[in-house]
Formats: sequence, C-alpha cells, structure tokens
Amino acid sequence: MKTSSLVSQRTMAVVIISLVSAIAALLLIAFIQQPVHDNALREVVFANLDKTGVSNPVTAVLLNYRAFDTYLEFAVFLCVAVAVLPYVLDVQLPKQKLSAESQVLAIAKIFVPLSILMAGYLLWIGSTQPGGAFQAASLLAGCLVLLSLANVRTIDFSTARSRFLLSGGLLAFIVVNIVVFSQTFCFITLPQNIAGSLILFIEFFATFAVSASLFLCFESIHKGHL
Amino acid sequence: MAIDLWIDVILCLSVLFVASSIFLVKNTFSAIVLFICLGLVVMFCWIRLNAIDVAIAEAAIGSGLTGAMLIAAWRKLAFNESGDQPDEQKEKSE
Amino acid sequence: MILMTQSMLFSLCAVILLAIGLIGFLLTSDFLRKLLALNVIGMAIFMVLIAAANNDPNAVDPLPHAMVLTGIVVAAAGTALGLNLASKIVKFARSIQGENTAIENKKSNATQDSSSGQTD
Amino acid sequence: MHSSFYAISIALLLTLPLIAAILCFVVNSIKVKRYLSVLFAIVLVFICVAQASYVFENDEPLQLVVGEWLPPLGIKLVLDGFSSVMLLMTSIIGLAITFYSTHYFESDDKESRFWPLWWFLITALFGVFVSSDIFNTYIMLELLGLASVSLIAIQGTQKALQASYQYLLVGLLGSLFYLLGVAIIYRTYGVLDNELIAQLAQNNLSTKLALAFITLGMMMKCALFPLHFWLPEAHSNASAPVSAILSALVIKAAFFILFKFWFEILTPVVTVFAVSLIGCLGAAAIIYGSYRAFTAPRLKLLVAYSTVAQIGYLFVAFPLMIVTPEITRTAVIYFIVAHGCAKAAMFLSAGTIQKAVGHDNLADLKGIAVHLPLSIFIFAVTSTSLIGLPPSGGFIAKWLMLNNAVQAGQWWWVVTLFIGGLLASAYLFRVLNLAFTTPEQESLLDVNYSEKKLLGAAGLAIITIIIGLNAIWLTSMIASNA
Repeated sequence: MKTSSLVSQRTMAVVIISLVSAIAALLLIAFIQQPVHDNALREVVFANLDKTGVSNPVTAVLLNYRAFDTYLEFAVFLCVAVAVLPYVLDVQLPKQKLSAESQVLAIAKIFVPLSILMAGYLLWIGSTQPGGAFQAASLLAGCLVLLSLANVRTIDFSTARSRFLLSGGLLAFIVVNIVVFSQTFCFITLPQNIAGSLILFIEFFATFAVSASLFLCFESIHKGHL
Repeated sequence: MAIDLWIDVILCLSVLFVASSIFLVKNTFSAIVLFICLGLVVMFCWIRLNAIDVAIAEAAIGSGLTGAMLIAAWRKLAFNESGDQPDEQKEKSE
Repeated sequence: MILMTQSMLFSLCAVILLAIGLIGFLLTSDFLRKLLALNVIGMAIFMVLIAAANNDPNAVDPLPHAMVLTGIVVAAAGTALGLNLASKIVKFARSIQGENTAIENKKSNATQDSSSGQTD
Repeated sequence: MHSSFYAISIALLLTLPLIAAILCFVVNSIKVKRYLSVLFAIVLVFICVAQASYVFENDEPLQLVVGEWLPPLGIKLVLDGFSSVMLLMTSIIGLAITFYSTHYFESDDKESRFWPLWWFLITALFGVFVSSDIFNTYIMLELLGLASVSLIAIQGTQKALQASYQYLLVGLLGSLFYLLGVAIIYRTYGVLDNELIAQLAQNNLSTKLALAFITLGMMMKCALFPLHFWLPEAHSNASAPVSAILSALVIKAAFFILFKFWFEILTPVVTVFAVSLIGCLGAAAIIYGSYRAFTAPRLKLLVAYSTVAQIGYLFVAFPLMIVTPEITRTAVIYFIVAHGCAKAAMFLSAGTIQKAVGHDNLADLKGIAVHLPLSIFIFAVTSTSLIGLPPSGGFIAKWLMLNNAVQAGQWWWVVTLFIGGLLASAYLFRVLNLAFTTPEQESLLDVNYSEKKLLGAAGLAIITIIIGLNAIWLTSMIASNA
C-alpha cells in the first residue's frame, strides 16, 4: 500500500504542477498581449490633488478619494482584534517583575524611543511624503512587541479602556462622518478647507488603534493558548 | 543592456529562488525565516518600482510583524510536531 | 527578445511567484506552510498591481499603491487569525493527547503489578 | 450637490451596523448588548423597507457617490432591484436571527463575543450587496470571510475550530483569486467601477482570464460542487444562529458577485460553453448534495448538505440566462429569497432540537414531534419550500425556472430540476417521518425547553409561504429595473 500511495501522490503532484504552470503560461501570454491601461486616472488624481488637502497622492487616494475603502479597512482590523481578544483574556498573564539586565530590555531601551520618534515623523510626514497611518502604526506595534518580549506589560487588554483604544480608529472615522454629514449632507465628503486637518485627525487615532490591534494579534499568539 | 535592468533581473531571480526554497526546505522554522527574507527582498522590488509607501508597509507589516507572529506561533506549535521539535535539538545537545 | 521593460520583467516574476505560491499551497500538508503560501500568492498579486502602476516610470499611478497597502494589512489580519486558530487546534490536540497518555498510563500501571510506571 | 435622503440612507445602512458593533464590543453588560442589537436590527429593517419601496416606485436605481468624487476616481454605491431585494432579505433574516440568538447562548462569555462579530458580518453583507466598485467588493468579501470564520470559532469545540480553520484557508484563497481577477481587470482597463468596466469590456484573453479567476474564487466562497468540501463541516459545527446566517446569506453574497460579473459587468466574454459548464456543475451539485444529505447521520449535517444541493439550482439557471435573461433573473432572485428564508428557519429549528435533546443524530430523534411541536412545524413548512411544493416560494421559483427551460427547449435542465425536487423530498421526508413515528421504547426525553425563542424562525417560515401565495408583488419588485 505504501508504494502505491507514494506513486499516486507523485502523479497528483505532477498533475497539479502541470495544471498550475499551464495557468501561469496563459496569464503570461495575456500580459504580453495586453498593454497596460493608458493611465488616464493618474492625471485626474493629480488634477484634483489640491482639493484633497494633502500632497502625497497615495494618502490622498487612501483617505480622500477612496476613503470608503480605508473606512472598511479599519472595520476589518477591528473585527480580527475582536475575534482574537478572548484568546489573550483566557490566560491570566503572570505578574513578571522587570528583570533589569535582560538583553531584550537593553535593546528595547535603545530602539523603542527611536521608533516612537520615527513613527511620529512618519505620521506627520504622511501628508506630503511617503508615510502615513499604517506605516506609523506598524512601527508603534513593533515597539510594543519589543517591550512585550522584554516582559514589560504595556497594554492590559481586559479593561474597557483598552477596548475603546482598539476601536478608536473606526470611531474617529464615524465621528468625522457624522460631523461632516451635518454640514454637507454627503457621505465622507471632506470639505476642502479643513480636509487636511480632518485627515490628520483620523490618521492620529487610526495609528494608535491599528498599532494596538497589531500588538494584540501578536500578543494573542505569543501569550495566549497556554 | 542598461545596468538597472540587470539589478531588476537579479532581484527577480532572488525573489523566485527564496520563494521556491520556502517550500523545498525541510523544517518549518527555516521556512518561516525564508519567508521573512522574501518579505525584505520584495521590499527592494517595491523600491525599484517607485512604490515607497508600499515598501515601508511591506517591510514593517508584511515581513516584520507577520514574521514575529509566525515565530511566536511556531514556538507554540513545534512541541508536538513529529518533525523538527526543539526538544529533539535539546536531546542532541545534551 | 521582446521589449523587456521593467514593468514587464516584474509582471513575469509575479506570474512565476504566483505559480510557486499556488503549487506550494496545494502540495504542502503542514498547515503553517499553507499560510505562508497564501501570503506568497498575495505578494505575487501585489507585484502584478505595482508593476502595472510603474508602466511609465516617470508617471507612476498612485491607485495600485493604495490597493496594495490595504491588501498587505488585510493579509496580515488574515494570517493573525489563522495562526491563532492553528495554536488553539494544537492546544486541543495536545490536551487530548495528554488525556490519552494519562489513560494509557493508568491502564499500563494497572496491568503491570510491578510499578515500572514509565513516565512519558 | 446634495444627494437625496434615500441615497444617504445607503450610508446609514453601512454606518449603523458598525456603530452597533463598536457599542457591543465596548459595553460590558450582556443585557445592554441584547437590547441594543434588537433595536438596531429593527431600525435597519425599516431603512431597507423604505429603500426597497423607493426603488420600486421610481423604477430607477438609487445611487450614492461616496465623497463627491465621481466613479473613475471615487466609489459609487448603487441600489438596483436585485440588491434592494437582497438587502430587504438580509435585514429581515438578520432581525429574526438576532431575536433568536438573544435567548440561544448558554454562556455569557460566548454571547459577548458573538454580538460584535455578528454586526461586522451584517456590515459586510450590506456592503457586498450595495458596492459598485470591484476593489471595494474585495474588502467586503475579506470582512465577510474573517467575520464568519471568527463566528464559527466561538463555538470552541475542536471540530468547530478545525472547520473554521479549513474555511479560513479556502476563504482566503478564494478572496486572493478574486483579487487576482481585479488586478488583471485594473491592469487592462485602468478603472475599478462596475459600469465603466461594463462599457470598456472587450472579448480578449485578459478579460477571459480575469472572469475565470473571479469565478474560481467565488465558486470556493459559495461552495459549488467540486469546491464544497469545507461547507458541511463549517455549517454543522457552528452554533445555530451562525450556521443559519451562513447558509442563508453569506453564500448568497458570493453568488451575487458572481452573477453580477457574468451578466452585468464582463458580458462580452460569456460564452455558451462556459455557461453550460457551470450549469453541469450545478446539476452535479444537486445530485451529490442530495445524496450526501440523504445519508447524513446528523440533522445539522443533513441541512448543510441540502444547502450544497440547493446552491446547485442557482447555477443551473446560468445556461437559461443566455436564452431568457429577464425571466431567469427573476427566477434566480426569487429562489435566493425563498431558499434564504427557508434555510435560516430550518437551521434555527435544528438548533433548538439540538439544544433541547442534547444531540442531533437522526437515529434517536424518533417521536420528537410530540415534545417539540413548533420546531417540527417550522421544519415541515420550510421543507415544502425547499422541495418546491405549491404553497411555498420555492415552488414559484422552480416553476419559473421550469417554464424557462421548457421555452428554451433545453429539456435536460428540466430533468435535473425534477430529479433535484425528488431527491430533496427524499431526505427531508426522512427527517419528518422519523419525527412523527412513535419510538419503540418510551425514551424519556425530558424536554422542558420553552420554544418561545423560535418566534423569529416561525416568522421566516410564514414569509416563505406568503411570498409563495402572492408572487406578483415580489416578481414586480425584482423586475422593476432589471
């Protein structure tokens, strides 16, 4: 029985490999035949860039032209944070004492302040240069992970305050929608004069919310399921 | 041939090499490490393709945090897998 | 050789990467590597998008950048959920495995009058 | 320019469930979560009814341009006949299941995890039916997949976790295939809005491949026959309200996207061979699903396999869409509504039976009708709709499809529809006669289970009968602006 299952596994592998490479070849022919689109959309993006309040085109697309995508993006992240939170709460995190001389803590002492500074810079520069909420959030999450590896308790996820922090990004977006709606009666229309500051307001809360969610995802795998 | 086309060719070959070795390598831990390297090499591709925002996000979330999660998960999963358990290495080292 | 522009080169690399990821997903049995394969397929699709964006290097289209940014974050969220479920399943398997070994120990101790009591 | 009040109500439709999700997440006490959820569910039903009536009277789709940026740049949300009916169905079934799950959960911990994820699922469903932008639909699909996987994983048993992990892998792969289709479309046409793509679409290899990848991805998400392996485990191991919403609506969302791509966006690429291939897959799904349902040992497994079979009907309609698009479209939408209400009520009653008796393996469910009359009544009423017996909505849908097939002269689809109906009656009557036969030894089923929580499900069962009786109202609503 052993050899026949090995043989059938071998033939199955060959079949799958040939099928997938046939699909890849088809895709390649399609790419070679078909020239890329005429990039008309880029002119439209740059033409209206001054109305969006930011000069970095990617941030403009993310938070003004297609703000609805990012609005749901925060919902996706909050959904995973909600799904993963119970795994952290099931385990009573032991009260570790701060072991001063552990190497990880030494590294953390150097890198955490730097990355927080860098995250702040990335968040602020997001409106003009490459950068923005997601990049700053991932840097902050990196600091939190480093501190957690050094056994420093940063966020206690059992309190309602931390749950509020997690849903901060989405809440900020909804508050902005309601405020904007009361003036312009349209959905997610950021009025031109205050668009820049509204985007920064949303990005500020989103940074903390997304970094807390990313840290929660790491923490649940690292500390949960004991 | 222009020099930068050679850089791109080398980048693409290294991406394909690292990606194929993720599935060919024996134990899971080296697969995870290779995945983190793949994340970083792909980050260089994004920089070559003038996509700086994506490069930052790829390095930080794509390979950084996902890699940290994978290693944390591997530490938890590895103790029962038949193949490459850390306690096996411990026995060898004793 | 056809005109090998930079975007066509990276599209070619993306297609092969997609094939590697798909074959990897279908052929591995180890479920951690299946998640890796899903991320590799994601990276390949993002490469297709970014290569299309960079078709004319001095007029880079920002829309695919926003799409890929969102895609990377969603892929990370999916992987986090997958890893959590995998750890939970392994915890269950180990706890059941623990119970089985405990039952076997009791049985083996009961049958052996002399308490060799092998500990697992 | 101020978009009209009704257009803004689409924005309300997407913001309210998210507010409900945040409130249910942050608030501690269970009682507040229950009242909040029922309140939000009722408000959403009113909004959907208002929208459906507006779309029905004005006979033109409701549009909301998000953020004042017109489509090539921004996103547009469109509410035509098909999506307004789906939204109405989503809100009504959502209300019924919300009411049911306020009493269903035994442990408060599970229930407090359930509510925020439930509201994320509802947001994703509303988003999928409303969005008219292909990348936006991808994010909705992702939210839908992650929320339903987390809802299955709440159950906590090992089988539920394994089923949810398998569903996650298949769901992520399906979404990635869909994203590959979106990438190819964007690479070729440079536009993301449905109408603009429909105008630009030509019959070239790239578009064919894009449609192939999107179809493959959506077939995984809506469990069409060869790729259905994850569904029975996921639906039978989830808790009753979760498996009800999964079978009734989450699968239909994937079908909705597939239907739109085939017959509204990439129409020049659709060929007779491709459509009849999908029809054959649908027929195979009917036969295979019914067979497995007939041999299923457990009640919930039987209902899950019957979903696999009933999905086959929707795909059998694909070849008929080529011949008579109008009537088949009405038949498909009618079938979705009939199956959605029937399947949700059936899963809720199966959940009550399982909770009351403690297990759901069919062998020893003999004589259950004496103890749980309302559940078996709901099961029987919904079975008539699934089989397609006259008074129910299922009958109207199958009858419309049948006379389409006869007019189109494609008699082999007529044969499959009949065989499907026979097989469905086979496995459903198996359950019913088990329920009504008196057991040999009087097994003392100490069933002291109040069935008042099944009012929501009873409401859904009655809806399947109402839409069966006055079909004119619903068919005219669907066909209002096809």
